[in-house]
Amino acid sequence: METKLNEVTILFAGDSGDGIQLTGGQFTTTAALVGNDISTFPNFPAEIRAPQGTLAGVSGFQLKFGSVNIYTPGDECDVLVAMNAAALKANLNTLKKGGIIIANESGFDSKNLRLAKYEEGANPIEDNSLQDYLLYKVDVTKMTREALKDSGMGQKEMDRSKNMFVLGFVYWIYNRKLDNTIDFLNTKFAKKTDLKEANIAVLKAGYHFGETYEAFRVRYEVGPAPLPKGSYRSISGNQAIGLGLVAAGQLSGLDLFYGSYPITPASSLLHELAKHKNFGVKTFQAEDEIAAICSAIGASFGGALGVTGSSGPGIALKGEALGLAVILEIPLVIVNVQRGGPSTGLPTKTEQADLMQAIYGRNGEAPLPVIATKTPSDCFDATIEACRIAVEHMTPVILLSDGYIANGSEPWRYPKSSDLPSISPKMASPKTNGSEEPYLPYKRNADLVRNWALPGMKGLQHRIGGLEKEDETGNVSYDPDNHEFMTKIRQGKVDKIAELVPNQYMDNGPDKGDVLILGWGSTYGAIKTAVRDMLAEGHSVAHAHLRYMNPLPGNLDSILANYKRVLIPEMNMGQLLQIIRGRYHIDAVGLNKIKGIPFTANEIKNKVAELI
Amino acid sequence: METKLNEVTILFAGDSGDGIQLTGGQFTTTAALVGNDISTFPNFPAEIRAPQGTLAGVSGFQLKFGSVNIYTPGDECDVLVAMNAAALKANLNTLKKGGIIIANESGFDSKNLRLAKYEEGANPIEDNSLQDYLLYKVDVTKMTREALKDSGMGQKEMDRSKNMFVLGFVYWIYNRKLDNTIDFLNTKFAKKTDLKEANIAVLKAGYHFGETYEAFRVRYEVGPAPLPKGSYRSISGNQAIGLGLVAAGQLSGLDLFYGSYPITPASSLLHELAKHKNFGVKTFQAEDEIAAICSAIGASFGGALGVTGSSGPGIALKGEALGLAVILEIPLVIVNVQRGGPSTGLPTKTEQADLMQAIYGRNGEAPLPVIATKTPSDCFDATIEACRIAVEHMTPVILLSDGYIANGSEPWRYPKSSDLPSISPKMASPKTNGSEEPYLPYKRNADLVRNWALPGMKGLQHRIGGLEKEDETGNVSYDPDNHEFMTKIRQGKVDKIAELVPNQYMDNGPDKGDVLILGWGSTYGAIKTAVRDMLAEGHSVAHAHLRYMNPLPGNLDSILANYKRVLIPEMNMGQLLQIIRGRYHIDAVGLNKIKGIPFTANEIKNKVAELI
Amino acid sequence: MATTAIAGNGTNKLTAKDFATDQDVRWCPGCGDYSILKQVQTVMAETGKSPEDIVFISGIGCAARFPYYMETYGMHSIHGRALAIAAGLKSVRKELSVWVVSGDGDCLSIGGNHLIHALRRNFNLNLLLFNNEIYGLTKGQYSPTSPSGKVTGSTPYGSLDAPFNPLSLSLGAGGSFIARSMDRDPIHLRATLHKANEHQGTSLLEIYQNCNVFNDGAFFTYTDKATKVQSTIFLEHGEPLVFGDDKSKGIKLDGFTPVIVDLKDAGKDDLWIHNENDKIKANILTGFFEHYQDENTLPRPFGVIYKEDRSRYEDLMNAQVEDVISSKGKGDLDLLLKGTTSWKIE
Amino acid sequence: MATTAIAGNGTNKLTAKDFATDQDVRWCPGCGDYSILKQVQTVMAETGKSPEDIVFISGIGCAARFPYYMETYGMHSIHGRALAIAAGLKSVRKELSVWVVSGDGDCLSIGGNHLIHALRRNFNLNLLLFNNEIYGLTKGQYSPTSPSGKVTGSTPYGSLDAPFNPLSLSLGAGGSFIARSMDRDPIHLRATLHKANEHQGTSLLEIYQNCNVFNDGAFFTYTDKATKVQSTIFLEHGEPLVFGDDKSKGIKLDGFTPVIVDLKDAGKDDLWIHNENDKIKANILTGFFEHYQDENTLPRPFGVIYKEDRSRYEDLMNAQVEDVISSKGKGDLDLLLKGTTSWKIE
Ligand SMILES: Cc1ncc(C[n+]2csc(CCOP(=O)(O)OP(=O)(O)O)c2C)c(N)n1
Ligand SMILES: Cc1ncc(C[n+]2csc(CCOP(=O)(O)OP(=O)(O)O)c2C)c(N)n1
Ligand code: SF4
Ligand code: SF4
Ligand SMILES: [Mg+2]
Ligand SMILES: [Mg+2]
Repeated sequence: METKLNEVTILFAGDSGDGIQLTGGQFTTTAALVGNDISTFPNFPAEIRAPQGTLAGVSGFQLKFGSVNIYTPGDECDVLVAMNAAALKANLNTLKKGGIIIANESGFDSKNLRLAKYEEGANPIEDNSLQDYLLYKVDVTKMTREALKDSGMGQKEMDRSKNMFVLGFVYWIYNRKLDNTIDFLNTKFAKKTDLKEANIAVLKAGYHFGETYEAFRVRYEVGPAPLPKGSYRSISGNQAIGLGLVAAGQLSGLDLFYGSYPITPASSLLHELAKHKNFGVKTFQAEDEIAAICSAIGASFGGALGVTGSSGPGIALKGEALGLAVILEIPLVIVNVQRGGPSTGLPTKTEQADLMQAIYGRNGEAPLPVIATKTPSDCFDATIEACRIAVEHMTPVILLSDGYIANGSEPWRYPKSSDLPSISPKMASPKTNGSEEPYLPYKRNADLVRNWALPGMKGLQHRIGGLEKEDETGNVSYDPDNHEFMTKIRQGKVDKIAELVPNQYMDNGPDKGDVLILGWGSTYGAIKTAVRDMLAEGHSVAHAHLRYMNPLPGNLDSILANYKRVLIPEMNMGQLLQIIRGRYHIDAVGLNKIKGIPFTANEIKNKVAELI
Repeated sequence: METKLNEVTILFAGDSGDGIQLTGGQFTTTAALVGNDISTFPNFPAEIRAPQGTLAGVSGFQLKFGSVNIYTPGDECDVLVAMNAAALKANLNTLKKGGIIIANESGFDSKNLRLAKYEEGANPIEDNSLQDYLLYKVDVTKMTREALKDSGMGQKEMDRSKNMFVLGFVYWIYNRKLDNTIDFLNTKFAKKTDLKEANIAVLKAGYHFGETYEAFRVRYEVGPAPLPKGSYRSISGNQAIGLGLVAAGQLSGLDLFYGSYPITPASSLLHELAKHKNFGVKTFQAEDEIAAICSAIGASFGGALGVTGSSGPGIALKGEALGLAVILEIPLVIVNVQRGGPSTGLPTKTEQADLMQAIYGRNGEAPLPVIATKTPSDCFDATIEACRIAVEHMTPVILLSDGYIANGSEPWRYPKSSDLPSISPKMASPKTNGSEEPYLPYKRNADLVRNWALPGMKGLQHRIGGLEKEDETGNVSYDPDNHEFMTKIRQGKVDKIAELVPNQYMDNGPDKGDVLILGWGSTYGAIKTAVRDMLAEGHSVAHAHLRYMNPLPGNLDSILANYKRVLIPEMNMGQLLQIIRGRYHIDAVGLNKIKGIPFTANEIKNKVAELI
Repeated sequence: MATTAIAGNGTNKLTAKDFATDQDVRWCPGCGDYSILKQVQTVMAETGKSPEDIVFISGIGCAARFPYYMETYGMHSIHGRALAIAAGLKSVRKELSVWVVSGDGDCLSIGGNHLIHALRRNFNLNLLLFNNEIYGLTKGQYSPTSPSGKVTGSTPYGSLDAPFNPLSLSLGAGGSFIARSMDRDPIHLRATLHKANEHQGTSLLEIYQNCNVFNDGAFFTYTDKATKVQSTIFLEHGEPLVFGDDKSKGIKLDGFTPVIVDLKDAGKDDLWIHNENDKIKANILTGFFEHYQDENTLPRPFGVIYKEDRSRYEDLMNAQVEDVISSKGKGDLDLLLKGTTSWKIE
Repeated sequence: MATTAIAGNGTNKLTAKDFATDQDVRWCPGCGDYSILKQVQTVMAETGKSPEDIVFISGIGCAARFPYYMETYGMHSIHGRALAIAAGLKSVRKELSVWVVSGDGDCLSIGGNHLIHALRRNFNLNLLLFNNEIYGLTKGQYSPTSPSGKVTGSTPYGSLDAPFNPLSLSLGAGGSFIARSMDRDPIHLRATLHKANEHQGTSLLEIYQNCNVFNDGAFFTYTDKATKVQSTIFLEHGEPLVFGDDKSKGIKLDGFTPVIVDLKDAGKDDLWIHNENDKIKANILTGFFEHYQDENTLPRPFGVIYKEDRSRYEDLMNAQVEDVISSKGKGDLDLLLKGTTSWKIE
């Protein structure tokens, strides 16, 4: 018997060693290939590998796929695959009542139960403490070994294919073909025939097990989603920033230089870019974050697209050099993949608490544009826009992402390079012989942007620095009026950008109404889902999502004026809220979650309900 | 003939080598000793010594003294003493029309005129370009040599006493005794009899010159000011912070440790404290600002009063470590003597543009108290209060001063040590043998303050760190609810302080009215003067000056509600303004000056006039 | 927490267990840090110091988790700054036994400036440099000690940097105690920890530590039975430099060039005698840094390479305070507030 | 500004004046920086490089004002970070001639970490370390090179720190070119600047510079006619170590100990012959650091102390990019966007 479903959320959970991330990844592409929309979120254990079988060692991969548009990896799970006792204990709270549990029996032996800290004698899959759920016990380990008994492999080796059995079984439940994964295994183990065959055999064993497994009679059908026509791939946030940077380099005709120092969750951006040296990308692992941003400043001074990236603590260290970039007025992009703070805080958890730091975290009046990404695939466009502003407006730009976006992934309708926007550096033109009028490095165009003279350009020799500079000449100046003038020019240059970028658009909902939800960053999916549902329920709720955090869009005040209440959900104590209230003099309210985990759509709905 | 005056502003100006600072200092104490109120501001040339006679090399000392209360060194000068052409050119704009110029003739020879960039042939004291002023030409150099012709000194040596001649002359004009300066010279040159006698001779020569000098018939009388009874001394801002820190160490019974890295205008605080080793003060010149704050954190961990100090760029570097101090919850005081920004900016000029950095310049939600000083002598009390909060609330506290306060000086009615507030550290008590209940480093009292267990205390061994910690135990915790709980506790602990400190008081003016001027920091004197004058003119203007920048005083909203308009003057682009608007939802307006120099009382008055 | 609250009252002798905390140790199974932890706990017990008089300070990294596992006072601070924090602590609490634990990234990359300044100032503390030639906590990027060409997450095509020679750097910075040991030789590690502890000054002890997850086997040549005898030499003050199977080889200096001699043919007489106090020789020894290839490769030296007795920063600091007090007298707050020139207004 | 707009077109030979800017030089009268500026401008002209192909980068300090006075491209950056900025610049523009100017505080105090990492990476640039043993710009606090006991604004009772030996530190960090000169010997300074410029790699040139306002005479022993001959020794590759009035003295090595020999009684034969490429000897030479007392004090060495030819970081970086391109082919953006697994939705 088959049941049609619009959307399903599955959480694969097991020990770090169980190949959970790979299993989730495979299910994701297989689902995507048949046209489902999908959103995924891996949940790694905290930085240091914990001993096998312990709660601290649990690795999870949550994914939601559907025949409708999917904006988040799901509030609650429909299915929880638990490879061991710890995996069950750590994740049961996310499973909806009546949800399916697929438990690997041998992962519930006394050793595993003890490591998972179940009290002596208790075993959830034996006592009926799980009666509110549909529990399916499957002895994955045993059957995997069974399937490989003739392979001549050792047990340890055999057990490494456990995840394929589960994957095959889940494929059966959701009626998926095995081809994609089989192709994957063929290429992955091209040179290791035995491993290839073993994994494929186990995958098939899991699938067939579904057909023969008495207890499990239902299969589910999740049809393709109404996604726009086009070519798709799956992409994660940091990957998308990496591609965006490479693209921006090409679009601007500038060499990309990325100076960085490893830090969770920004490191994978360094890793991504280091792969693309054949695009002329230069990556530099500096001795610390200060050297990282300074190397990027040096690269920009030399005419490259200088970029640096880090997370909270590292960004804090870059503050002084950021101020230098502001007063120099050179292109620079600073990527902050936010994580839980303060201080070292929660390195592997997500948060949005660095907004104020981005806008104000420097000495003196040092304004700069701040751009926020909202989803993994959106990182690509946001990155190109950040680079465009940096290069065309000769300014450092901070790009804000976070751990949730960085590690999450979704299908991406990737563009043709020919459809990408152009980026045009404001290059100065070298002197022709004899021309005698002095070069003015801080002379500006109508947008208050100075032009860019690179070492090597004849006759344009000039000196720039961190001391206040005289208008136009850039010579050091202690003149009081000049200082006020330059301070206002630097502010004006940034404000000007608001006039040149697109107006704020409404993501969803009526142009006037009861409640406007003003969001930014990774809260997008949860807000989107909540608003979609509440509109369906007939409420007067709208959604606008900010890309330009600074300067704020010119039409924002008129938008805000169109709603009785304005709600600002943030994964912080209310930073955008403080800015909006200070700037627009409206009594906006905040919804704040500081748990290191994203909002659920329900949390948003409940708050809106209070306001209506 | 004698004229009575209420207040007089004199600007002594000359070459760095002319002993201008000493001259100003002497006049200051002499005036103070007869009971004048007085306010001074030295104006050094920008960091690097410029060649003699050039505009860049001009050193100035402005002072205002009076028989009335004095709150600023004066908007405009009544008297300008110009030792050379550059000194005149650089400062003429601050002299009021009709003001007195005392010019040292030999400082206007062709060489000096050229260095001062007067165009060929022009000489302000010869052509009558100065006809709007009372010009007195005095050949100081010649008469100084004259006075010393029998001293057997060399010319160069003689010329060094030039400043004493001018001082003597100005003493005559304002009817002052020479005793104070003679005493000073006696002690200063106790061992150098010839120099002593020379300087005294020249001082007297200058005085007598006044009596014989035809052109100068008027003398002025400035009587004592109605200052409260008590013992007074003159003090500068950084000196007062230094004394405040030493006092706080004594009041708390903690050893004072000051870890710092030199930077203008904070260096003199390090110099001041280094002098007081006989109070057990330990000063540590670290390798950089990061090491400086970290050494202070280490000292606090060891049970000392850990303090660090710097200015803008250095404070930016401390951001990450500040976050650590916040999450550790240990006492720490961070002094920021603000200067012109952004980046290296204007190191020798004053500004208030680091307020946002103080409140938000860190990653994550990292709240901490911020205290602002308002005048040189106020630095003493503000510093003790900052230390008290840090120690009694186990939190880092930022103390904001600026270059204007740091270098300015005024008479200070210094307290008896017995009248100073007490500071009581929340020390844990070591375990008695046998007691087995575990020590909970993050258990809190009613004010949400944890107690302080020092290495060496038996049985209280514990580990603290930058990762999010479990409530009470302080063990590392990745639990979502715990993170939100701890984030709110840290915020709550800071907010709590607002309930415990005194309410905001009105500095001047009616409790209800047209305009409230809400000030902070070194704008105090200018606002005070402006409000005093406007009240005298019958306007409905009031003045409240914030000491507690974060958390803001509990009663502030009710105060703000009592006035039609709220004006916030700041030497920045409107940072407090943004905070007040965001927090209290009122339409306050700003008056902003970003010139590296303080407001004049007139600038404030004119703005208020617009609002009434 | 303080499960051993009664420990360290001096009456009952402590054991390694008394220095273990109630927190489960969260390093990867097989990590070299476990062995180091065990040796340090043992040595702590042997020193006879009370737990409350000992402080462990670390930065960030796998190694830096160390303080959580020591039943002493401790701070797990921020990346690279442990030495700066320790400097402040020592300045105000010279009697404490302070141990800094730092990884090769923490200590030599972001923390490099504090390292060289700490060595020059010579606070009396012990610095344990856990060198695994990788960034472990951030999941495997090359570090300043990784050999060039190292393929890691951040260098898929191989790293370009010439690595530091941490001991040469430390000597150049003016270090007063330079030593090396390894996670897999517990006896040598404990002995060297004791020597570091006994040295009055900043004791730098580099410990080769295996990161079996991201850089497995980086030091196997020096730690594995098979190759160890050939590839390592264990230094003892006043003893000749001998190594190899049953100490069949020695090292002598031919001018300034160290040469390996086979003791079967040559006598021991003209062998290089190790002198901990000779800085020039120490420079030559830290220069034994070529990666082991064959029996002609100079062996990697372990033990105390250099040792020098010079004044401790905190001693000078306290002495200066005492001097000023004895010359100016203990400070009187009221006199300080009064200043040099003051006046009365009645 | 660009008063010499036509300069450097190669056609007409440049002079020192062509490298002066229109800004008035704002150092104190008598400052040693003036002489250094003059020598550098002269050397720039002599190198024949066009002004637009030269970049001066500095941090903050008196010394760091240098770029404003050079008619080349320049950046006066932030305190201590010049080398980090130069690293980025060199990474993308290897053809430029990059000069970093840094004071003893800028380079060795706040900038210490960037210094040791720059030396290890060996970018091809020239680092001029203006050592005046004081913080000049901030009006006279002691620096990491000030002798201990130094009385300054921040140390009224004398400094406690043992100073760095900047050249030993640089050697320990892996520097490939280590040299010393002084503001008051223009000929030697120009010659050494040329050598630094010719060296392919990070050339560290320490220049003793007199701060006549806050630390007057710090180096007079080495710069004054009277004492110079006795207290200094000028090294030449391949030449014996001789010094003193009419070169009457020499230095030989007795084992590892350098001893001063009077050439009147002893012959020149067994004198130490300077070899720029010998690292051990370089270590001994940088050890000549005791402050001059009498004729038994080892003279302070000037000139090129050590020189080693190893690969430049930017060369490796560019080579790696080239390698990857030739193996994978020049990157195709559309293929990159498509990724490995993609699908169509019709
Ligand atoms: C300011 C800052 N930058 C970067 C990081 C990320 N980070 C944490 S540990 C570490 C390096 C770890 O390597 P190492 O010091 O060798 O210690 P190991 O993990 O190898 O023991 C890095 C880069 C951080 N936590 N803080
Ligand atoms: C981040 C930061 N910290 C401190 C300062 C203040 N400062 C400027 S230059 C300097 C040191 C100057 O000494 P040095 O580098 O030896 O140069 P010199 O002036 O002696 O030539 C200091 C501490 C600063 N500008 N920025
Ligand atoms: S990552 Fe490496 S160093 Fe870190 S705990 Fe695991 S094995 Fe040890
Ligand atoms: S302070 Fe010293 S270093 Fe600076 S310019 Fe003056 S003399 Fe030169
Ligand atoms: Mg490591
Ligand atoms: Mg210096």
